[in-house]
Amino acid sequence: MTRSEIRAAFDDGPALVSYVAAGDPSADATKEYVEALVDGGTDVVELGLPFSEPVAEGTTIQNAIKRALEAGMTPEAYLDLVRDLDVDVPIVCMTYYNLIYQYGDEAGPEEFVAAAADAGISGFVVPDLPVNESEPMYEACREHGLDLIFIVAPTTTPERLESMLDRTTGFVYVQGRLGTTGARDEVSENTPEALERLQDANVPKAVGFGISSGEQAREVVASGADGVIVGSAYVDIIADGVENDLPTEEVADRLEALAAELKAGARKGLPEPERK
Amino acid sequence: MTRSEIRAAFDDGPALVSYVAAGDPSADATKEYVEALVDGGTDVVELGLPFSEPVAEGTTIQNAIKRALEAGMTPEAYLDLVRDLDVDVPIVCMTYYNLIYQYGDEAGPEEFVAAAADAGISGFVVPDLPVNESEPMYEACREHGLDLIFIVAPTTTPERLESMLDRTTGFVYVQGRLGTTGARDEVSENTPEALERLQDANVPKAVGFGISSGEQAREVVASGADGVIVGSAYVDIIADGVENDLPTEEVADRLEALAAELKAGARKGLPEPERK
Amino acid sequence: MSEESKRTTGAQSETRAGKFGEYGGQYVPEVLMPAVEELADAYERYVLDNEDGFVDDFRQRIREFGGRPTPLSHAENLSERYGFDVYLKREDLLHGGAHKLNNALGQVLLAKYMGKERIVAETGAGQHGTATAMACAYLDMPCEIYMGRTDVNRQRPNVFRMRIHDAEVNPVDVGSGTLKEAINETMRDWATNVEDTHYVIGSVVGPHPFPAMVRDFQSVISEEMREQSRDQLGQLPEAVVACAGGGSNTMGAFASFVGSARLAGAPEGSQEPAPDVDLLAVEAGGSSLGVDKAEGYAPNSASLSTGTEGVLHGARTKLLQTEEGQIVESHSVSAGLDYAGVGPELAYLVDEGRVEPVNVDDDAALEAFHRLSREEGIIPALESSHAVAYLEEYEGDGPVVVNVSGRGDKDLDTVIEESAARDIAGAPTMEVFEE
Amino acid sequence: MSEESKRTTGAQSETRAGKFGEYGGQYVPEVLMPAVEELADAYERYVLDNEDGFVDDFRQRIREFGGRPTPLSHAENLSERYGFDVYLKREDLLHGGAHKLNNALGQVLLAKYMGKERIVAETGAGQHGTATAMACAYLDMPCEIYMGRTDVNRQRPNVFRMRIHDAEVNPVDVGSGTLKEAINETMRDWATNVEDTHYVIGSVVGPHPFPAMVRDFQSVISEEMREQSRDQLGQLPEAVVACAGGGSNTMGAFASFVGSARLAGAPEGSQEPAPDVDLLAVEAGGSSLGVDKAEGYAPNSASLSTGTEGVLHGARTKLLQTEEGQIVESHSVSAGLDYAGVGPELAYLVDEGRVEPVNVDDDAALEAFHRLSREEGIIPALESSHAVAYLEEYEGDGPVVVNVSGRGDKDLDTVIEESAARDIAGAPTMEVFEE
Ligand SMILES: Cc1ncc(COP(=O)(O)O)c(C=O)c1O
Ligand SMILES: Cc1ncc(COP(=O)(O)O)c(C=O)c1O
Repeated sequence: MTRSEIRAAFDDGPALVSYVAAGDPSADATKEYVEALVDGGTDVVELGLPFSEPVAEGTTIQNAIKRALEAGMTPEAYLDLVRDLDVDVPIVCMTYYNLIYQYGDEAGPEEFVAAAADAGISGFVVPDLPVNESEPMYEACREHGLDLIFIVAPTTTPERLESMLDRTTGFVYVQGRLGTTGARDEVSENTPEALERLQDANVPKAVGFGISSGEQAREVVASGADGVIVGSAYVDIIADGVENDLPTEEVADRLEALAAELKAGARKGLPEPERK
Repeated sequence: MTRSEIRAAFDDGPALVSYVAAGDPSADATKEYVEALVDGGTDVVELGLPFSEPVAEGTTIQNAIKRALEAGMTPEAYLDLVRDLDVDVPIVCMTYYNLIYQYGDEAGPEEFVAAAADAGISGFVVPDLPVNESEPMYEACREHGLDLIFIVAPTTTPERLESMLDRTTGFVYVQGRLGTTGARDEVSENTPEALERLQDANVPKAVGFGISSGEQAREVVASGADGVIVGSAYVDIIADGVENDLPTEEVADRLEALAAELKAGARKGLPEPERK
Repeated sequence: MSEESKRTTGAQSETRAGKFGEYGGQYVPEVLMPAVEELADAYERYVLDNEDGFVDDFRQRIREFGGRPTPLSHAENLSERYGFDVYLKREDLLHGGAHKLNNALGQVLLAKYMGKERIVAETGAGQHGTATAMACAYLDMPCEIYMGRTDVNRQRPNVFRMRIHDAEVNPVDVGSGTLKEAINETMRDWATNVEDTHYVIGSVVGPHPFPAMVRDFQSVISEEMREQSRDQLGQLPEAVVACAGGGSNTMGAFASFVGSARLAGAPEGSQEPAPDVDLLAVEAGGSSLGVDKAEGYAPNSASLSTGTEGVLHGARTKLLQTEEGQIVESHSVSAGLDYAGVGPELAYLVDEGRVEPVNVDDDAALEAFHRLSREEGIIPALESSHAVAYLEEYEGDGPVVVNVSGRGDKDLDTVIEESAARDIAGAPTMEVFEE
Repeated sequence: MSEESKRTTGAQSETRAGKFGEYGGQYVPEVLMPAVEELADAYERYVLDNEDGFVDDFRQRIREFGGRPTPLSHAENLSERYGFDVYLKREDLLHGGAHKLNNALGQVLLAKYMGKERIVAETGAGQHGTATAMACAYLDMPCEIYMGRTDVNRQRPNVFRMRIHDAEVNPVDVGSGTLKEAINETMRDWATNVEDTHYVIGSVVGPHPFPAMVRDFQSVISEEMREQSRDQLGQLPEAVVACAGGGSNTMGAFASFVGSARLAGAPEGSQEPAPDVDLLAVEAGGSSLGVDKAEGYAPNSASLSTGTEGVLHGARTKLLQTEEGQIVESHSVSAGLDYAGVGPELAYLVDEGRVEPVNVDDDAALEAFHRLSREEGIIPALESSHAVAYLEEYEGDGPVVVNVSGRGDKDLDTVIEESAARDIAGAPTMEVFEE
């Protein structure tokens, strides 16, 4: 896929971006889960490559990453899994910079970006790679036609925002609240404001961090978002499956149902005339 | 009795000075023990008035003092005991200065010395009252006709010895070795030397610290002592009695026997012609 | 990464703002970037330019509250043992018992100048947490400390101390429950409360400006070493030896000699490079060197000697990691050295040949703990014992200055236990208790 | 006792050699008298007259090894609380964590100058034993410490420290197994080994010259206080507050103001009497004042406030005793204040009205421990907490200097336990451990 595909995923009304950690609790399970999420209406898959020090994650995803690492997930296995996925939506790799940097024989992002592109990844989200440090990664992505997606935080200054938008392709990841990932019961009050300052940006804006229900998805889209990003809410379901030893299928069904709810909610957020 | 009586106790060949702690393990027992010691040949009784901090004593006598204090021995009870004793040898009070100093309404040694004299005490040994600090005690003793007996240590310098001998009446207490009281198996090598430097003193010289057998008593007298002072060896017998719950009489018999052995040993130490 | 033009910023090793060659940088989530930039600005204004008399205030407080200058003690018995003069820089006498307060006080004070209202910090063994709690009590700042659950349980006295100073202690239950997890969790707190909160990082690690700023607060150590060497030795030392965990006492002991110290108000000439002074960073050799890549475990913490370049906790530096880039669990008998990363400036100085990385193993450190206690009457922290241990291998003529970064009271239980288990030479018996 | 003519010896309170009015003297067994006289002679020659440069040597070592001068810290938060300026003299920062090293280093060094080959000392809580062990390790002297069995068991960390410094620790099994018994036993050792052994007594108690000599070694505290007051306060303090156990930190904090300090080499004028400075000796009020004469027990250690004259451990002084003169067991939550006697010079200065004896009870001391830790970032020793506690009652206008004689790390367990048992205000919860 090319980067236009990530962007294109937003063309068709509000997009649902769904995150799970690769290998949680096994590569096989992840394959089924991702496919279920897509069946439920996911427009972009954000597939986490687990890193031992996930500083941007809340407890839910930390635990997912721990399960994935214990189950033996590695960058190679990740790429195999991506190659193996039978979905027709773009896949974004979410991971931390050190794994990208170490891959291959030479230090630097080049080799992993190439391998990822080859495996079918369409873009990257790297939470510990702010725009200031992104030059080599940006170049590599450009070379391989991948999107490098930046996170815009509530604290991001106008100057920083500008330099991010300069490099943004795919979509802008709008961090809905301070802190780390994790499902919350309510949408942050600041979401409309966060979106407002992006209104001139000519890329889609997806809001993440804390969204867990169709109702929240609706609210976020009503505030002007072009998409919602959901992770911890799915991971909660996976964790529950692990804890209660549920069959993969049952978990997959629940994931699909949640994706469907979220997608429907997101659609409801559109002004009536725009709903499809 | 007058102070000449302590001195007089040495007139009759080598004197046996016997120590026990008053009230160990009861005032009644002490009375019997003292009488037994005198029956065994004791010429001077050194009766300890127990003080809570007996810094000059080894473990044996520390424990005796502890037993006596726990049994309720006090300065008043001590004086009662002295009054009660049915012996015709002089009694020396051995105690620490604080008890002497506190007795009565006014601070200072005067009142206790008066009360002791009244009860029948003939002299004092106060291990923590060196000659430098002895002025008020010395005056009080003089006033009441009591002997203040100083201890000459192996470390005592010639100057100090001189100032002690200036004040000495009764006898000189020759500390046979460094350290504290306590029975030993051998007489200190330094005893002859210690006695030699006292040869010009015109008071009797009694050696203490560590003597426990007739043989040791003989040796000490043979070295030139006019008497032997024994304490811990008796207290060992008393302690054994307490531990094994022996009848007072049996303990008294053993004390008498040890006194007799010591006395006989001491006599053997005299050059043949002087033995009586 | 493409070759970058080296700009001189006045410091010898900071080749451009926030970078030491290719090391350093600011690899943090976007949510923290504005805070990090605000801090970098405050660092330049207050710490480098003494705005509002900040540095004067800091210097006065670290003197009157902290007890600076710490002495430089001639170790007579060790000097005799080795045949060269050994001097000990006595950070063990700093308030709190380690060099940690230099940094904690500096940062909490800076946070106050910046108008921050809340302090968070991570701690491993509890030394940095205690120093931060202490500084917060003194400067009247609310304080929360993150500490792995394992560390909470094995470092109870330090938890007590933090609580007694009225700091909240938040146990971190994930992972192995040690320093790495505590750092991660503190970053998360900071990311959540970034607007009014300052994160007092505990060593010369993390994103710019932390490595430079912590170095500068700690550079009082080498600033004093230079002055005291002049007064007491009549010359600069031949070598300075310091242990390296994250590397804050290390950079503190080296900065003035490297010429990278930039704290305002230093005595004239004391920040000039002194290239003749050898700088030895002693890492924890643990039980053996290397990384068990299969198990993801390193039986040591020797990231300068054996680590590879990577990105951790906000900076590019040398790391103990698997080939894939997962950070491994490090190991040292000394909790304070037990960290898989190291300060980026040290990584750079090692590459440049200015700092020599060496290491001593657990047993050698334990022996040195006993040696210094027995021969010099100073109980060193187990961390500092690594620096002391290196004297056994030192081959120069001296004089050598060893940075005794902290006192070892906190390590007594560990040392007694480990010494008995390993049958360490020179360890005293404890049979006094056998009754 | 007969009236004695008062001879001035240069000191304000030493009315004749070895006597403070009727207090002091040399009430020891004859076997020790020559040693005591030899020591008095050495004291005059080395300490007062700086023979062989002894005092220069001492001053340099206590600076370079011990970390003097200790700072005088302005306690901003407490000053605000009380409405007058509070300054803290930071003996907690001295090597070893308490003022004890001033004396221990002085005496061990003196023993070396005297040609002694072995050191013995008593210890209660272990602070003096640790300081002595430390000084002996540093000065390469064999060292044996006597410590009551009860204290050995409840002060394990200090026993560890002494052993780590290679001192022998001899548990004393008689009596209640605490300080009093340890002193008695050390005297016995000294009496046995008097020829080559020096007894390093731990406070301003014992026979002459100990009270004067220990005071002089400790007088560096008030010597510095005077200089620092001049520099930092611009005036002498209105009052100096110190806790009093045996009274060594107390006399150390008072001596220069009394005018009785005689350590050679003091800055000019610093040993002149300063009669305007109030001197407050804070004793341990324990749970209540007075002596239970029937039980031979005092629920406090307030010998200056409530004791009576008597003779103990070589000197005439104020004591907690029964009417008959038996010494009673004292009590304080603070082990270092738990002693039935007090230095003779303090007894004299109290009678003369120069020093005011006051006391605070266990609870007030515990509260002050928490207050200083929480508000100023300094964990005081429980002993020192008594001095800090007295600020709650102080009625002057300040500035007040409080002598923080030591740090409270050693007391953490006791404080946490006692605070919970007594429900002490301001004590933090420890629920971080509840998992
Ligand atoms: C006494 C002491 N020294 C050294 C260290 C290691 O840290 P750094 O390398 O940052 O000085 C620590 C860390 O806790 C410490 O407590
Ligand atoms: C810290 C501290 N302060 C005070 C004291 C009491 O002793 P002194 O009254 O002799 O200063 C001690 C005794 O152990 C102590 O450790």
